[in-house]
Amino acid sequence: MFWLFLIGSIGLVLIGIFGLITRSHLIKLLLSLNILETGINLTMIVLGYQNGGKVPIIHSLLDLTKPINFVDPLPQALVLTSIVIGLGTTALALILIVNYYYKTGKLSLERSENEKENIDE
Amino acid sequence: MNSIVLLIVLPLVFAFLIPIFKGLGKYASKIVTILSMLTGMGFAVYFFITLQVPVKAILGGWKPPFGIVLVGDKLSLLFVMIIYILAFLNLFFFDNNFKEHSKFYTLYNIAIAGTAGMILTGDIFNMFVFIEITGIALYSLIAYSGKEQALKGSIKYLIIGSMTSLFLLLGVTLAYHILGSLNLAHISSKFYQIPNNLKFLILSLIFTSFFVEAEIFPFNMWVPNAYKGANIPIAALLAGIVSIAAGYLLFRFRYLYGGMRSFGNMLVWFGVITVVIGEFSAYFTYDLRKILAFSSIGQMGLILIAAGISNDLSVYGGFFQILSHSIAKMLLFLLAGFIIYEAGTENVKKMGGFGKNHPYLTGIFLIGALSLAGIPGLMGFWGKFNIVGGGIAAGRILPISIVLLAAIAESVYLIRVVFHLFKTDEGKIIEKKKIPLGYLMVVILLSLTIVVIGVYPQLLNQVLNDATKIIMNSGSYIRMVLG
Amino acid sequence: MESVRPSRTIFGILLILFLGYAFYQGIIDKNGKPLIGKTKTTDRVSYNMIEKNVNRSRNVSNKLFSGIKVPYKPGTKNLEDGTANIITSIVVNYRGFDTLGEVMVLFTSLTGFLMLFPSLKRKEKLTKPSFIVRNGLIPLYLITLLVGIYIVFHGHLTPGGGFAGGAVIATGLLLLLIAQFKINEKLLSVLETVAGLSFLTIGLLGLFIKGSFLQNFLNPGPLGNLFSSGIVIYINLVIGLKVASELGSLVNRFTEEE
Amino acid sequence: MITFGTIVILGILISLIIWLFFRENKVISWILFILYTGFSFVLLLRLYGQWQYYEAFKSIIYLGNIKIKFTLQNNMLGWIFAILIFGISFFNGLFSLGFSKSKYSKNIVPLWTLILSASILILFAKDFILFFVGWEYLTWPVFFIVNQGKKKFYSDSMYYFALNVLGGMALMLGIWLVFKNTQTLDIKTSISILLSHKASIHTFWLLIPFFIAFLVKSAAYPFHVWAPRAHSSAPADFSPFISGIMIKFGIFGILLFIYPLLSKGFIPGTYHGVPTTAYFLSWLGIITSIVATVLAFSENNMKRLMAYSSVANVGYILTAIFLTTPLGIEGGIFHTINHMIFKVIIFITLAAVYFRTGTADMSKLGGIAYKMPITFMTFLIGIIAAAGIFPMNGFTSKWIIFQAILEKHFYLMAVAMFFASTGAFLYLYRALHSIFLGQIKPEHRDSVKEVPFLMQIPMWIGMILIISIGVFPGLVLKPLIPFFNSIGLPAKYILTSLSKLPGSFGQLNTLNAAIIFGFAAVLVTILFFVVAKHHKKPFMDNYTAGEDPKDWGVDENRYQFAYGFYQPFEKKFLPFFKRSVDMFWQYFGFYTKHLGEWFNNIFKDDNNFGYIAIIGIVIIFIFGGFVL
Repeated sequence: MFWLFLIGSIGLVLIGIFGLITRSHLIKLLLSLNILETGINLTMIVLGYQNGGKVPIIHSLLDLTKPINFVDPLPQALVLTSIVIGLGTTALALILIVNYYYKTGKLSLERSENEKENIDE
Repeated sequence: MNSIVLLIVLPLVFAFLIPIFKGLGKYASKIVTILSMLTGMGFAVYFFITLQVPVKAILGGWKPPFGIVLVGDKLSLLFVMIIYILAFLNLFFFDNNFKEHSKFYTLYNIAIAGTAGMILTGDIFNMFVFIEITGIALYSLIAYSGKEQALKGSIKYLIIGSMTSLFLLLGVTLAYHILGSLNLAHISSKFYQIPNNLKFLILSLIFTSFFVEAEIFPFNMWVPNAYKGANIPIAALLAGIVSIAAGYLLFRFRYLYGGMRSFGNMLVWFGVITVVIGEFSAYFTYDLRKILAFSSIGQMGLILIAAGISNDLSVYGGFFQILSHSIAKMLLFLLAGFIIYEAGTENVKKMGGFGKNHPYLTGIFLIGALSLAGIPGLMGFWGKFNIVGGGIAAGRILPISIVLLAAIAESVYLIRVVFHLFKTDEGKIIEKKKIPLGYLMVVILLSLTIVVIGVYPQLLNQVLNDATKIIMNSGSYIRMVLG
Repeated sequence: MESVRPSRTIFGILLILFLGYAFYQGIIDKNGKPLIGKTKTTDRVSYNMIEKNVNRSRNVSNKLFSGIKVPYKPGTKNLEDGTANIITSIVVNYRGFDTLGEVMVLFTSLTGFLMLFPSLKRKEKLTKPSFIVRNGLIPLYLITLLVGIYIVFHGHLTPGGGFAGGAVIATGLLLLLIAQFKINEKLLSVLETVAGLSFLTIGLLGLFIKGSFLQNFLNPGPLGNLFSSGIVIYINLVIGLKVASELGSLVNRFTEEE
Repeated sequence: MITFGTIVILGILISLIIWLFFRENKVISWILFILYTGFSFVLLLRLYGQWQYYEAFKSIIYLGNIKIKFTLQNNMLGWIFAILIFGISFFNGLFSLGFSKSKYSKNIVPLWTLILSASILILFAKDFILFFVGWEYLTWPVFFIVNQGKKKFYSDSMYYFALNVLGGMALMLGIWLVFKNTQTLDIKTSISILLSHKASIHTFWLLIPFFIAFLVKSAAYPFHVWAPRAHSSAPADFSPFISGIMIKFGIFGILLFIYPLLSKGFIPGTYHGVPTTAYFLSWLGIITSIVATVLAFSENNMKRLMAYSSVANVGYILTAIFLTTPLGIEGGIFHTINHMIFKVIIFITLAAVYFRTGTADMSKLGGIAYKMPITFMTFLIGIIAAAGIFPMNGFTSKWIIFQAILEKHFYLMAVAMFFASTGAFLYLYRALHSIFLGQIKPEHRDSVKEVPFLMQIPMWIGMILIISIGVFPGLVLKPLIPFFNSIGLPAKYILTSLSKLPGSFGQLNTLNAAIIFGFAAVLVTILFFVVAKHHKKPFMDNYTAGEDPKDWGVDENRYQFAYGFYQPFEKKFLPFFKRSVDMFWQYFGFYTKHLGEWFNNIFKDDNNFGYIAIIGIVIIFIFGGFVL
């Protein structure tokens, strides 16, 4: 199971990277980034996985007297942080793209033909 | 000394206070920011001066490998102190196009808190969080000017920065998965146990993120756009303050890659490529801001080389380089702000006449430029000189030779800018404008620092030697944090 | 608008194949056996967090850190951290500083968002909501609010916490916006600031009372009780407030009219 | 009294004071400059004989683990250079004080004093760091002096700057290479440690950066391109300094560091008793002088021509020094000093011409000998010295150099050098003819007159020095005897009286020769006045030998010798020499710029950023070696 999950999530990461390489549309770039992020988050969860592990919530105090078989809770806590950071980044990226669109009328960073550097030569 | 956490928390408190006070007046948010930086500076100076032995600030009351710990030694507190001083001085910028905005100052405070956090924290996941805080604040600050270039730079920075910090996260998680800890000291105490290829994977993933902050070549596409488009104080912030934190991280992670020559090689060659590309690009362009941006890239490349070589001399030189670069680059950006404002253009060739209007200011520009070029007697010399020495002592003669060749281009384009400022026979006579007093004081202070430390490097010698020992000797760090 | 170059696609495929291969090469040893997936929770710092004997564990040596297993007596209050949900315990307590950073990230991106929000406002008016929407959404809103508050308050016992609960509450605010109720943005920003400052204040109180930032200065009660985890519940509350007000003001900004 | 520290700090202070307060007032600046140089000269004079004298900085600097205590140590070689530098600068300052009244004058005093204080660091440094500090401060102020803030001089000054920065960087590399091999930054100690090492191939590499640094500074063959450009662009009263003093620092460096290593067999292998490396470098000196001579043939700008002459003389000096025989060193040092004197004098006369006429193009000059007789006299004596003709000082040192070459039986080298010497005579004569003889230009007929007395002082002093050293070479060589003893010059070569030039083929008594020469000169003069029938011609009577001047591309009413004076020579040699090195450096700059453009385009393509970053990550992985 561990390896299946790992391959799946790393696959998501690679798909995200593929998007970042091949696309130039800004929204698509952002989507690729989100896919990449999801992939990384899943990888983190996978790396904290224990075979046959339980949800790390102590239901009764007896849980603590038995040998512990929780999945590792720490990566999950990290993922929580990561998700929130991803949310913030995405919101900011969207507003940057909107600003850029209002400024230039484009949704890609490609330079148009009539646009030229005024100084460099 | 758990109170060093104040260095991170205080600007955050002030950042939250700004929305409350912003209604009180036109300059309320700026005054709050000045207060914030002053208190932060006061605390940083106090902590730095009273520091006898390295201290750790345990957060939440949990012991180091379990909870998060802030580490204040001579090195990190020095850097935090300089960040606060520079951030305070940066508030005296001059830019007539700039309008007040309370949110801008909020973000400024957060960015400073983020860089301080990056430096102080002893926990690699926490470091990731602070990198993100700094990054997000910077994306917004860069885009604030609203210029197309700034937006481009911001978007590029955001996408590359987020991508690489996700890689960093993957690296951190892998390290945690293998070694079971997130504490830098704890990881470095056990890092030797794992095989080389896994070590390298983890380090590569982590360093990609540092490379973005440190403007290393394949990850620095955002730099010219951002420096060209952003407001001058933000460009100064990027060049002067963020680069300090990035450079610091490169050296601090020597605890992990210290013994790996192949990884050091990789860093050296990336640094060489960065230096070459930065310096030659700057040599080509005549846009003042872009010249400074590319020069920044080149200087950061040199710092990466120092980190890759990582022997006594080069680490010492690297710290000198970080400090001298940030001070000199900040000075040059502040001057460039005034020059562009007065000349009304960013083309270096059209700035003739500025030297006639403001000879002393141009002289100060010369000081900054020569310091960047590594002329002796100025602060930049000792950094470059020692990095070259360390590189040769480590037997890396080829990369060092390439860097020195690129340094010729650097000297040429920097002195070219000064020439174009001083030139008298051509170019329109630009109208003389008044220099604000506060701005002048800051500029003089920075240039005096460059000269005084350049002539008396002993002033920094003791503390930088201690810092070098801290970096070279991971054992004492580990004992200090975990013991 | 977008041009996809075929050569770039092929090259991209090669690149990601290479990256995948590199990752694979990074995690295997010389014999081709995987290096990851073998370590157990017991080798990690989280083991002590689950056991809740972080500060009682032996001093950490260079090699090992797993401490002595403290025999745990059920039913006592003698818990380091009375949080039943270990994830919340880690997020808010053991690694509370990260959460502060997380809150700051959210705050930063919202500030940047609001700062950069284009001054151009929407041209066309919003359509008026129908009677059903306007009146039917109110109970729905109340229910959502209740659920959100529940999630916030029970974050240390069941899955959930400040972030999740705050997001649910913000959904409720979104419902209000759909029904075109005006939300006082000033109030939201004040709430946000107050929440942020309270978080820092709780941290600083810990610093001044117990000597460590964000330290639990309240008594952790018996496991499983509502008020059982010291400051965790309050931090959850503050985070919930902050997330709700931030996300609320974020969605509110989109409905602004000329 | 603390000599070196006083000179250095006083120089920096005066530089600052002048820049801050007297930027507009050239007269006060030059007076301060004269006072400074005179004062320093007197201070330095007192140090003769006190070779153990040293000054140490109070503070100690630690770089990494290296402990550095900056020390300035008096030494014979440095002392003689310093005395000449400050003496010459003093007289140069007198000249400049007069020159400052012209509109061509710029206030270059702040930068010049900075250079002078840097020169003290170079000459007396005990460790490499101080040496390097002085070296860099010698480099960059000259950039601003050469271009004077003028756009048209920018590219010329950039040639100077880029090449000299190359030298500086090479020096830095070399210093650390030495450190790596010796673990010390002290110059003398490092030499002795290096000599005690077993020689290997690495040691050769160690010297290359130093060669580059010193050869660039002294404008030797592949790096000579900056010299003519810098000379022609620099203010007329600064060119003497460049030629007379600046390029000698390269020679000083060679004498200081490279000569002790090479002469003691640091690099294995000898050829006729001369280390092989040094032998090839001797030939480099010959090549330098030949190339410079040929290039000087066709030069129209008088300052550039004299700059090429300086390059040629540097070639002689290098040849002499790299023979690594005591006699060669003696000749080299002696020629260095002589060249300092006569080249400064020549450039000062050129500055005087420029002062009155405002042009440096020889084609626009001519016939001003009668208007400026003192200047003409000085120039004449200067070029006679430069051509190495008895009884001027240039002869004496060239005599020793020839002796040194012949002592080693390098006949081909001697022939080549003789060729260069003859060439020098040819182009110097052309300069004399074009500037001072021939027909005066109409616009100069009334405006040009002799320079004021203040500006004549250096010329008189120079004439006296040139002739007296020519007749009594002992004036220079005798005080240097301790130095020659220290390098092991055999007793037979050491001067016993003021006027007996030593040599492997016996001594030449310059005084006797001068007396004979003087008789001959008197005789010829009498004959000239008695026998020669000379008559005055009207101004427009051109002696064009029946040819129309238009065919020569010359102004109708004027015949000029500046163009095509030595056409056969130019046709034979020039195309090859002119193309090769100049083109190389030009293309170097050109391609550097293109490289920059190429890199810049990476940043300009906005679509590529993610793609390139991913490639970067891939490269990181590849570098790690765990993938491929």
